[in-house]
Amino acid sequence: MPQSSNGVAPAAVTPFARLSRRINFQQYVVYLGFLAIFLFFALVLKDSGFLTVRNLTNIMLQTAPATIMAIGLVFVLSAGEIDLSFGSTVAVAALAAAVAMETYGIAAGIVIGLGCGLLIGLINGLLVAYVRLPSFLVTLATMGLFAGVARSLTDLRSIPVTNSTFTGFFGSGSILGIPSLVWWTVLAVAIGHIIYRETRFGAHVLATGDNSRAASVSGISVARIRVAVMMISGGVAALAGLLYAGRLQAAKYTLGESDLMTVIAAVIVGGTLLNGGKGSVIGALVGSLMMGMLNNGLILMGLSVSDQMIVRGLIILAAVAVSLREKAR
Amino acid sequence: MPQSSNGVAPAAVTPFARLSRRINFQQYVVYLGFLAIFLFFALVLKDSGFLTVRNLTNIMLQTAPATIMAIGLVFVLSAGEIDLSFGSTVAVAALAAAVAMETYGIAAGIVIGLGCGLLIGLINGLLVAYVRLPSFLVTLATMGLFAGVARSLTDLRSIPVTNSTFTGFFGSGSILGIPSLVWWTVLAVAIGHIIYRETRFGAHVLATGDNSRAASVSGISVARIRVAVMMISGGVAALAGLLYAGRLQAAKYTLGESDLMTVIAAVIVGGTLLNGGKGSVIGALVGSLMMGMLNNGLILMGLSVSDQMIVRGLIILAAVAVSLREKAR
Amino acid sequence: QTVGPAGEAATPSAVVALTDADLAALKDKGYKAALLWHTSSDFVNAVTAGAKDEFARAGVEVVVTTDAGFDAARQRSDIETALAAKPNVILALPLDPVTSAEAFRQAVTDGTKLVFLSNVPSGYKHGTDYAAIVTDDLFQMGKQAADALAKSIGGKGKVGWIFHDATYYVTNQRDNAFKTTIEKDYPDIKIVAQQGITDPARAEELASAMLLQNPDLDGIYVTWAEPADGVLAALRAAGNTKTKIVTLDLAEPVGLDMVKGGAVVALVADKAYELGRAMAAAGLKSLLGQDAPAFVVAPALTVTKANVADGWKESLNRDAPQSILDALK
Amino acid sequence: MTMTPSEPVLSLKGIRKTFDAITAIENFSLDVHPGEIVALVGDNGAGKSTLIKIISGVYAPTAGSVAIEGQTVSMANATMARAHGIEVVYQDLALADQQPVYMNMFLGREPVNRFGLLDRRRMIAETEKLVTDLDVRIPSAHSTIRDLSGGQRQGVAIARATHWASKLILLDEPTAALGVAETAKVETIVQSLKTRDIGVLIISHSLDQVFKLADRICVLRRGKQIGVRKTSETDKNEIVSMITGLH
Amino acid sequence: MTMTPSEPVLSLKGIRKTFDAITAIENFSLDVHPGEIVALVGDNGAGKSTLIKIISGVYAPTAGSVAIEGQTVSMANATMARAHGIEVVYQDLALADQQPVYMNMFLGREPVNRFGLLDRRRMIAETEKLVTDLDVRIPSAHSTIRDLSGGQRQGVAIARATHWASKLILLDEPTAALGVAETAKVETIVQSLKTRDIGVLIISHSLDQVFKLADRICVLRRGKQIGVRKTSETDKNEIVSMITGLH
Ligand SMILES: Nc1ncnc2c1ncn2[C@@H]1O[C@H](COP(=O)(O)OP(=O)(O)OP(=O)(O)O)[C@@H](O)[C@H]1O
Ligand SMILES: Nc1ncnc2c1ncn2[C@@H]1O[C@H](COP(=O)(O)OP(=O)(O)OP(=O)(O)O)[C@@H](O)[C@H]1O
Ligand SMILES: O[C@@H]1[C@@H](O)[C@@H](O)CO[C@H]1O
Ligand SMILES: [Mg+2]
Ligand SMILES: [Mg+2]
Repeated sequence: MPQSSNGVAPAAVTPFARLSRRINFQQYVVYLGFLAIFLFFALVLKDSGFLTVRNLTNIMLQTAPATIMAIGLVFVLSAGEIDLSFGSTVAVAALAAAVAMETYGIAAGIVIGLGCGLLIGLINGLLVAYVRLPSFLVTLATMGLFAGVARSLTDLRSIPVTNSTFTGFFGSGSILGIPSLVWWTVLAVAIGHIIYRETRFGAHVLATGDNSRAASVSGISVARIRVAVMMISGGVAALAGLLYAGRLQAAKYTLGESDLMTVIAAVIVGGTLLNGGKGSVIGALVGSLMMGMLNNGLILMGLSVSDQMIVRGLIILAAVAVSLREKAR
Repeated sequence: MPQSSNGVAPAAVTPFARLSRRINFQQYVVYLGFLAIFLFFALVLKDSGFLTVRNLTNIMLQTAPATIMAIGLVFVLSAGEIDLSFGSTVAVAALAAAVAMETYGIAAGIVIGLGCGLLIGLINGLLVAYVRLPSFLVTLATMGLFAGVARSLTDLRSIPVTNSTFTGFFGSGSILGIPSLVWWTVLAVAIGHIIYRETRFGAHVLATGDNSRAASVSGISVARIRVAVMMISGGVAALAGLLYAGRLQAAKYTLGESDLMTVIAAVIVGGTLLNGGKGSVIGALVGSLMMGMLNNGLILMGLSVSDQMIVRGLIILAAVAVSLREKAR
Repeated sequence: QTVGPAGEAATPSAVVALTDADLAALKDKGYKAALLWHTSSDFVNAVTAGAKDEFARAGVEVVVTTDAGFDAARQRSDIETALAAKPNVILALPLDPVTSAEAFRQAVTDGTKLVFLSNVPSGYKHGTDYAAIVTDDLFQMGKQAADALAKSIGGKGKVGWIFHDATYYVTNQRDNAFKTTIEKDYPDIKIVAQQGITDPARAEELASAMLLQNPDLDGIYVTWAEPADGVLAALRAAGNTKTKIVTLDLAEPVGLDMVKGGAVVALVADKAYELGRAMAAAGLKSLLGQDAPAFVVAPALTVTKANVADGWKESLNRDAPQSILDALK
Repeated sequence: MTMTPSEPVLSLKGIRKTFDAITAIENFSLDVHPGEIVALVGDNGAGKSTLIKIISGVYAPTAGSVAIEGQTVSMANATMARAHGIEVVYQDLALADQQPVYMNMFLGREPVNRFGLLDRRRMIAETEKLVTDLDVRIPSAHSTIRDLSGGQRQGVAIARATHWASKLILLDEPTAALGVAETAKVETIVQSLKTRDIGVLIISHSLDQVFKLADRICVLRRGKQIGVRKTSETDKNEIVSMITGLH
Repeated sequence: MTMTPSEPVLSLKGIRKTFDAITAIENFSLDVHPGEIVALVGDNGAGKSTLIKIISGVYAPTAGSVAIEGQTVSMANATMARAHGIEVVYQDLALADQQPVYMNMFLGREPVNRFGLLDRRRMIAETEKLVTDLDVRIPSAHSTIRDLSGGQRQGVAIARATHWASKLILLDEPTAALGVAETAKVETIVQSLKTRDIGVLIISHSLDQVFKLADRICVLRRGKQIGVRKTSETDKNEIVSMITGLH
């Protein structure tokens, strides 16, 4: 028998390698883009209020709903699926909550709002997992469908949200001096990160997106995983809807409509693969903050909308180029 | 030596199998959705003008630009990439052509219009192929960037296109009694189909999207293929822009903006995989006609706009369910 | 004084009314109408309601309703599709004079009676090409908004101007009228900050930035009610109780804020329902071969806490939302 | 080499499988008893892997029945094989390429600590032990499968299956990518499964290996079951002629 | 077994390759002459496949040089290997899974008719011939690779490489998935490449095969080049002890 008692061969591995494996530098390269943009604005806008606490807080507050949607999308993409319908879910949930709250009070509003999100996620999930339709088309269809529902639910009107407990809890209040939206973000990211990285469920989501056959022969019910990730996406989108409603003290069918691309971009910039098997909740947070910071900085620069669009495009390209260049081997 | 002179074993293959292999039924299942929707509207709307020659021609005319964009996207998706920027390209090309035509005449207009499209495609392609950035993020960035360019190019003004040779050729004219938009569609689909199915280039696009390492070790320059598909997408989007300009006899920065999702849906409904390696130009045509027919039929049904959205979502789900169910093995 | 495209004097909308004889003559003719809108919104719904009620009186059925989503190409398709249903009257808002000129040509050729809202395709002649233009008094709306804001801040101070940064005749007219009025009539008021907006969802971001750089703003003009929700959220987030807001259109959340003595001091509205009614009446008159006045105007309304109940009724032909009525008590 | 008289752990009856027009397997029947090693041999495309996938529930048979310990199972899906104590080394290995070795080793049965969180430390420690036992050198339990050599990947799949099997193990060419020493070690391990009373169905193109390990040899040719022989009662020549169809 | 005195077709000097922290190959040098068959053997993870990929240009070496027919090439990318007359059967086969067999067979060199359109008829006919020559039974030239058995796929890759090679062929465990008869046939074909004056570098874990085919045997262990032996001057015991490091 050969001298092979060492299945794991430390011989070929240098000490630096051990360290670098533990820290895994590659994983942090995604954050370079964020840093680059931050430094850029900090320099360019140093007299325009960019670096003030208030402005930085604003960025946090304004990105809260998108960050929370992004967490759901990390699960969906990691499982090898996609969800285009979460924007519509935001609107349905916010409207349903606003309407329910008027009559039945805050608890009913929250339950019904979140329930709508979970239900939409369930419908998407069942169609994807059991009828075996491509999630792109399923959620494209339900995106339109539920946008239609959101519209007819309230005849295109805005609904005020006046319950101050609700608006405090979900939007404009603070707890221990920290705005509630920050709490929500921190909470959602922490829970999302733990579920994603530290639970069996998270591992199964990744395996499903990486190689669904391998997952399924390993005893993982990929169908149930698929339903679950679509429900997570629906659930967090509904939560985002409640946050919008709380923040704006109003709900309207247009809520969430324009978040689709920003949120997908945030998630992908944050290092989650479009094709599944790899992702990061923390990355999605950073990606979302990056998008928010970009919007904020460009406005503060005083650019016209057209120029903002042009410069935003250029900066995203530059940021992606520093961080997401495919590793050449 | 075994009795193995027959490398290709007809023994295990029944005559029916040979036939079915040649016809490849699976490939046509995609069209069932189209047929189902057509029959549905033909029945429901028989007195509402749906089946008139003029209405069916309208569907052809209305979908012409989307169909042509869809052809480009078939190449892009087949090569394993994505293009989100083609809508902006439509606007830039139409505006550039309109502006150039005013001063330098029709030829300059056409050349500059198409040139813009190819240039945008080239930029996307170089970033994707040589800087190795994910095409999703590259084209998301250039989508915004060039939408900004389109806006500032003409300060949000609409530019009239008065050259009647141009408008006849690209929009409202007919040749041999057949509307020029129909000619363009037929031409683009025919050429696209032949390039896709019958040329080495088409085969290399599919191989690149299927397994880029296999393609590259087979002597295929996957970088060049990637640049080429992005340029095709840019080029056909520019052509679509000219068609819009010809049809509306005007160009505006909003052109193409709302085509993104419809075109992607058309392509995927038509049997092209989002992940590369498999697709169909004819399928994209059918998918595009299906989307156009759906819009047309729902309007003629007299539904409110919200109800149109809801019913459209339901019908897409149904159509996809008959045609795109993943083959259980 | 507001005049028509060819310098026609404005006819008050109330003048355009159908007599009993007219109604009798229209009944049982099987006339059909189509409503081809540029978008969907509560405003559009109110116009639709006014039109439908008037059409119903004459026994005319609305067979088609469309929403072009501000897409010129889509509007052209909508027109073609609608014509397949052979409507006798079309009510529409042309997206912009240039792109809609060709779009509506087929309808003119088919002999359909066209009544336009707010603006007119370029080169169209009253009588031969179209039956009438009906419009809200766009200049007055902007002006009254300026007057209301000026009044609330005592005729002097600094204001911010959030305008619609897109080509859309209606908002462009109103936004510019506000600006012109402030500049001409209120020498002591300075517009110190201005920001274009395209996506109402980004209003909070934008207003936050504006307030960050101009914490001492006395007032803000917001182009319409939906983004005003975001501006209110920005004020709340900044703890700002000083800055006043005016906006256009009636919506429950801003209305409630106004009634509760919040930042909103006035909502300027048009008589949306009346616009629809007058459009239908003008179209029907034209069907009867009567001359419809070329240029019909419905007045603008400044709605404040004092007249909110009446304002709602006058503008939208429905009672003000219960929450507002309750808050008034 | 005595045949266990006990109830068979696996019993296949009249299995048939077609893919559209292609008949991959026709009328296949076989029993595997606890502690018995049965080899499945045959030319390329004979239907061996297809059979394995039918047993493990990846494919549903077109006809015929699969029984585990006497109970007919209709394993509509692949997730159930494990529940029946069946482990498989698939020809394509069925590993999640972008995940680390230790995650693949515990896929579907990850240990958790008392807070319900993944016990990575334990997974890593056990992975290092399992891989060491197998003699396949792997850079680290943290390595991503994608970065491993062909033999290293196969080693991971084998370590996983042999560790978890309780009743039946299906091995589809398990040593095809392994080196000389590694192959020898795997053969030892397979033999040791016998003592754990586990039934083994092994596919191999190496007749040396088959004759070394198997109690019985089953030959498939172009989807047809040619015959089953006790290893003690046959020789390579007979098996080769059964595989190739030449006499 | 005479060593060709001609210029080597392949000449590797001081090749070294690291992946981040892992050293896959250190200081490897080897010449392969036209018409010579050199076997590369070694334990799993020794660096054999990595070496093949360096020669074919998939990886750039961290240090060292690769020369084809005396000319140092810096094959920055994999597309150039073919231009140098090098064909490869990769361990993972490098097939486009969703494309039909005939397309894979001609990938990158599809024949066209005089209109510049793909000559499918010809591709299909030639594919059927090539596959037949190889003795690997494949349902049809139209079959999608994904639907083939493991051995059938390997057969496609071998048929492709052996058909097109003009100077040098690199075979990474080419018969690992093949049956008895199919392996024999491939061995015959490899031997026939000699007569076409093609250099062959073959990786194999089967020492029987190595001793049957190779003129020289090169041993790698954990990235280190242990030595090169003429087959006529060594025996299995020596090679095994070189591979395992035990004496
Ligand atoms: N999913 C599928 N679709 C169509 N045909 C298939 C499919 N899977 C297998 N086949 C065909 O069924 C036959 C049997 O394949 P199988 O993989 O079982 O062979 P095998 O005996 O394992 O061969 P090998 O020794 O080469 O691995 C082959 O002809 C193969 O092409
Ligand atoms: N892309 C990569 N990234 C990191 N490590 C790699 C990569 N490719 C190979 N390695 C490592 O380099 C070493 C050599 O791998 P290689 O594939 O060359 O081995 P091999 O000799 O072909 O083994 P086998 O006989 O198992 O195929 C292994 O330890 C492997 O884990
Ligand atoms: O009042 C409407 C709005 O609802 C908005 O869409 C912009 O302009 C107006 O016509
Ligand atoms: Mg097999
Ligand atoms: Mg190898």
